[in-house]
Amino acid sequence: MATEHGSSSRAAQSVGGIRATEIMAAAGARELHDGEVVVVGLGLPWVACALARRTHAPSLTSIMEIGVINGNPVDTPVGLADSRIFHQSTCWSSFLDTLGMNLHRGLVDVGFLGALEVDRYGNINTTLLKGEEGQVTYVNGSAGGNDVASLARRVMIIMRHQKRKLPRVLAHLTSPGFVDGRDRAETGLRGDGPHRIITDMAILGFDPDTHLAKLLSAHPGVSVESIIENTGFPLLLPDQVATTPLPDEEQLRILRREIDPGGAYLNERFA
Amino acid sequence: MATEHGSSSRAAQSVGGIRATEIMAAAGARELHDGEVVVVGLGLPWVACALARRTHAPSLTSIMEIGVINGNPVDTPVGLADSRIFHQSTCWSSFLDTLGMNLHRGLVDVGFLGALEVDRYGNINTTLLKGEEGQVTYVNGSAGGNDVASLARRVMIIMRHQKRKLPRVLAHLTSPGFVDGRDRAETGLRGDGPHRIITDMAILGFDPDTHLAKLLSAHPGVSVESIIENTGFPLLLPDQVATTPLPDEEQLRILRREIDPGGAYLNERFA
Amino acid sequence: MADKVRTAAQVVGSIPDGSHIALGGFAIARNVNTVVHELIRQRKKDLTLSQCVMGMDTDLLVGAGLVSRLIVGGGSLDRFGLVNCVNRARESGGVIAIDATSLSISFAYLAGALGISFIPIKSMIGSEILARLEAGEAAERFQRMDCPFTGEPYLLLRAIQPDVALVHVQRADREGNCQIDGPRWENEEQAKAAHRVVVIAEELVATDVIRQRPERTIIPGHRVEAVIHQPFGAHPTAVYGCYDYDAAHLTEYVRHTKRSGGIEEYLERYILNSSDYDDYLHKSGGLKHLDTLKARPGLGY
Amino acid sequence: MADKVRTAAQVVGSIPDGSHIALGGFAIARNVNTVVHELIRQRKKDLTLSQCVMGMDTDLLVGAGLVSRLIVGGGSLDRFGLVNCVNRARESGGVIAIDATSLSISFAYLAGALGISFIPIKSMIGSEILARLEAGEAAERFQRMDCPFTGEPYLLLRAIQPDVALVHVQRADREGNCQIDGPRWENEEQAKAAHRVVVIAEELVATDVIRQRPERTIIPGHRVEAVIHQPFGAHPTAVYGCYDYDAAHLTEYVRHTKRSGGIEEYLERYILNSSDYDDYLHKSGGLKHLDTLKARPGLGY
Repeated sequence: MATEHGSSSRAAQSVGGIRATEIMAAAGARELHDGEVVVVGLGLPWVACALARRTHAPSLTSIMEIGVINGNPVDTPVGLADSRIFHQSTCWSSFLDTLGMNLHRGLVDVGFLGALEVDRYGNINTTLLKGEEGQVTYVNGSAGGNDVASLARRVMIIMRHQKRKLPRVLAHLTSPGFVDGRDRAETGLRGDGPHRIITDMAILGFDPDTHLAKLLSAHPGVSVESIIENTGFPLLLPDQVATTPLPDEEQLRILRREIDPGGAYLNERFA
Repeated sequence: MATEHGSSSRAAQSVGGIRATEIMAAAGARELHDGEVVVVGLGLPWVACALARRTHAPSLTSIMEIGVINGNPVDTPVGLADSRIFHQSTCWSSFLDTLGMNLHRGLVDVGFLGALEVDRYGNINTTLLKGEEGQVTYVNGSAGGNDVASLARRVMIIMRHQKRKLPRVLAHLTSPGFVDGRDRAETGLRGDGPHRIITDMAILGFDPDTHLAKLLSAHPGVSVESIIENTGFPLLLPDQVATTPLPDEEQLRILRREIDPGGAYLNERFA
Repeated sequence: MADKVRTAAQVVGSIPDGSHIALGGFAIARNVNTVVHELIRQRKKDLTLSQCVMGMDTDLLVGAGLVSRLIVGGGSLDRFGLVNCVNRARESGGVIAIDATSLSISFAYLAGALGISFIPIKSMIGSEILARLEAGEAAERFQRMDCPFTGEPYLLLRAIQPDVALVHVQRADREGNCQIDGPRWENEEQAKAAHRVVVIAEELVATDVIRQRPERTIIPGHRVEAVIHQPFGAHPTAVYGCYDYDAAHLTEYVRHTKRSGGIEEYLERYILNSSDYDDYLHKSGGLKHLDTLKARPGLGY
Repeated sequence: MADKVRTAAQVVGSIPDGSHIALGGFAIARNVNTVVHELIRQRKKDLTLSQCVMGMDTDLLVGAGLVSRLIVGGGSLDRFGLVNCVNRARESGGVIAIDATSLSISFAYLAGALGISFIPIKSMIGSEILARLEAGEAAERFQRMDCPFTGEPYLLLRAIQPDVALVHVQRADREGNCQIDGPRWENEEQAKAAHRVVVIAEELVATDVIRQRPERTIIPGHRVEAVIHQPFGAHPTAVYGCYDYDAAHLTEYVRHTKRSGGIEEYLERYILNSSDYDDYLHKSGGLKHLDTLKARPGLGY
């Protein structure tokens, strides 16, 4: 994280020692309602779910696409195929169950996704990057990302706020948001599409009519100007820009003492 | 069985104390090759499979549609949902696995079926009977019967040989054989259709061109005339009618001592 | 954690007349009799029932006159007899029966569970079953189609998504995580296809017990709306690992249903005059009798 | 009972060039490395591989130049890095990649397993993934269709039925009955879709052990053609309940694959000069090192 490495003044400043990752985790948790079903990967989305479960949403169900429901890791996993995330689950199943009988069935309220790039309609690229001369560098592809973006009721993107990562035109549209601004149903997709982009500078939403990305709140200490400067696409601005709430004492205690005492995610540089 | 109850001279006579059910079980077993996959219910088909496994086909796989593979009952089950058939299985699964991922997948070599009525194209009725004035009496319906008849490579029918059970016209076509004599593929069905009808009097097959039922062998002591008399539809006759082989000493020992010592199936009156 | 434990009376109170209910029983195994009795006591009307292989559960509901429509593969009480109430209602036209096959019902549930509105199948083609379906009340649920990739002819089935699925299981926790021992017939797809899932559990366990064997969780808690804890709740049908079928009771049941008027006597004696399932179990011989049905270790029946 | 235990060399000897092989690994878990090594040693050619999420298994085969075509959802070595050999081959055009999604690959395997030649899905619509698929080499595998019952737009996927599926499991008996602990990703549908199934088992058990927990049998023996018994057979990837991933080895692997020419060194050092998998394990640190990776009881890693 920027605040950890002191390499940038553009991201959320450490306010009273609160890191941008903590603001993001709390912001993610706030978007989750009790009883909802969430498809989640590792990293900050997983921290956000864990925080929500331990505070206002004890009946949240977290599903990992590999076939793990409500795991309770006691050691830090290195990835989605790490046995550490299988620990103490309530159910072990399969892609067909998690992505089929839950996500495709229309039962997933929230899907969390990361991104190499996101455009102003919330379309996501996780497949490849293009250099200045058009040369292509492949990365991970979709895996379940396109499925989640196509089918979850609300999609939440957690990513680093950089101009090149929020471009006018994606190098590749892996996972659809509002595509070219059309209604989701018109595109033939289920779910309501992208809901929030949570970055280390701000929280973005989408205009209900045009489906264009819109600034909702700036993290404490981050100026609207620097957000615009670090966004590659034109960003809708509200009349008044709110300030993202800081996590409270109890949330910070849970994040730091219970969920991620080693700082594996909260100290992390994330893409 | 007729020979048990002494109520009829039309069925196979007890030859050297061998019951018609034993001839039928041995005939069923003879049709099964080692390594094949069989979908089977209870009764004589189950006895035939068990006999094949203990003699020439030790690698036979027997599947029960409820989701039981290679069960090893130690007590006599009363039906397909009886816990006794779950005992010591190698796999417990579901309809989707047994009828879907095996039968519909095209992996089932042999399907055994019972019948209320069978016509000369091997079409089966298990749904209803019609009285002389057309009044309808419902029985069991298809369950997996139509699925097996539609999809297994070879279908084997085990039933009592009676004129009313082998009629010219079925009261209801539940499970297709050769339908009206067309090739199976023309009807849109998989598998090669009905292969044998094993009764307490004879073994019937089907003419490869016309798909009409044809007498293959008469059980010892049963005359061709009595078979014709007890068959409601016209039966093709070969130039020379073979005699169904009797089970040998070893087969009889296994049937009587190991598989069905209580005579639950071998003493049974079957429909 | 949400505590979803409810009584059968509470659950049934929330099921409207006219609902489509999927039943988890198969012939004489794991019938959802606990809820069936309560549906009869609360005199629900105009139900649609679906199931691969009907057993006593469906037969009771049809016999009690609660059912307008059946979507089924077949039915039987194994060697104890036929589903006489169902058959009589078919013969008299008292119920509309959409008669399909075990696999086609499973496929339609699977499609419902996956959230795809149709699925192809090769069964039923060339049979009178399909001819009747295509000429019948539910003709709009079936469509012929050739595979666009192979040209092979298929029947398309419309997905089934029941309003409520009822499943009897060996164990569940208070959040609804369910484990089934023995074969599972169509239970997983059926429950996951439904909009609401109600489970009846022989045993209520701590979530830690579930977490010890997560591979056995067939229906995860978030799919379950209510858990009814009812030991011997499937009596007189069998629950593998818990108890055997009650042959004497099943024989008595079929003796009643064979003759016209008999089912009314059975309902009166065992269901309508019982305050709840425990009361029914008491009338059916009580603990001493039930104890004789308990599964022997190593056998499961 | 058929004894299906074979060596990797025997199994690979029976796989022709040009085969479509489905791999059971996921990122850094349960990779089918035992067979992958042997495929490389026997220098198979022109393979098509399919998998939901590629890991080291696919990366090795592509890096060794055995692969012409990939049908995949995605790929990664989790925090150890990317599937660099695969990505380099994509960039150079050395491999035709049919890039789909985890769910669409799962659905296509499911269709293959059920014996239906097509299945509808809602994923991929509106994405460049689909635009590329419809314009690409495998365009004939995708078709748009509106549901005849609801009018909803769907994409139809052609079923996948691989020639061979390779799955690494915790235990199997000599007849091929397999049990998998932990999540099963696409393994069940993938194996049941394939024409031939080969399993690599950490542990070979008596059939009686299988019969004690029949609900855990994910792939029944009659679907399995060969069982390879290879403890630590997925190393350096993890097998839940048996051993953890080998972080040092994975780091070394990615260090090799990051730079051009590095994979050849890795192949030379660990695979081409090894006589079999035990020899590879010996070169990777041997028993003493492997012992440090063994799963701790109660944790599974």
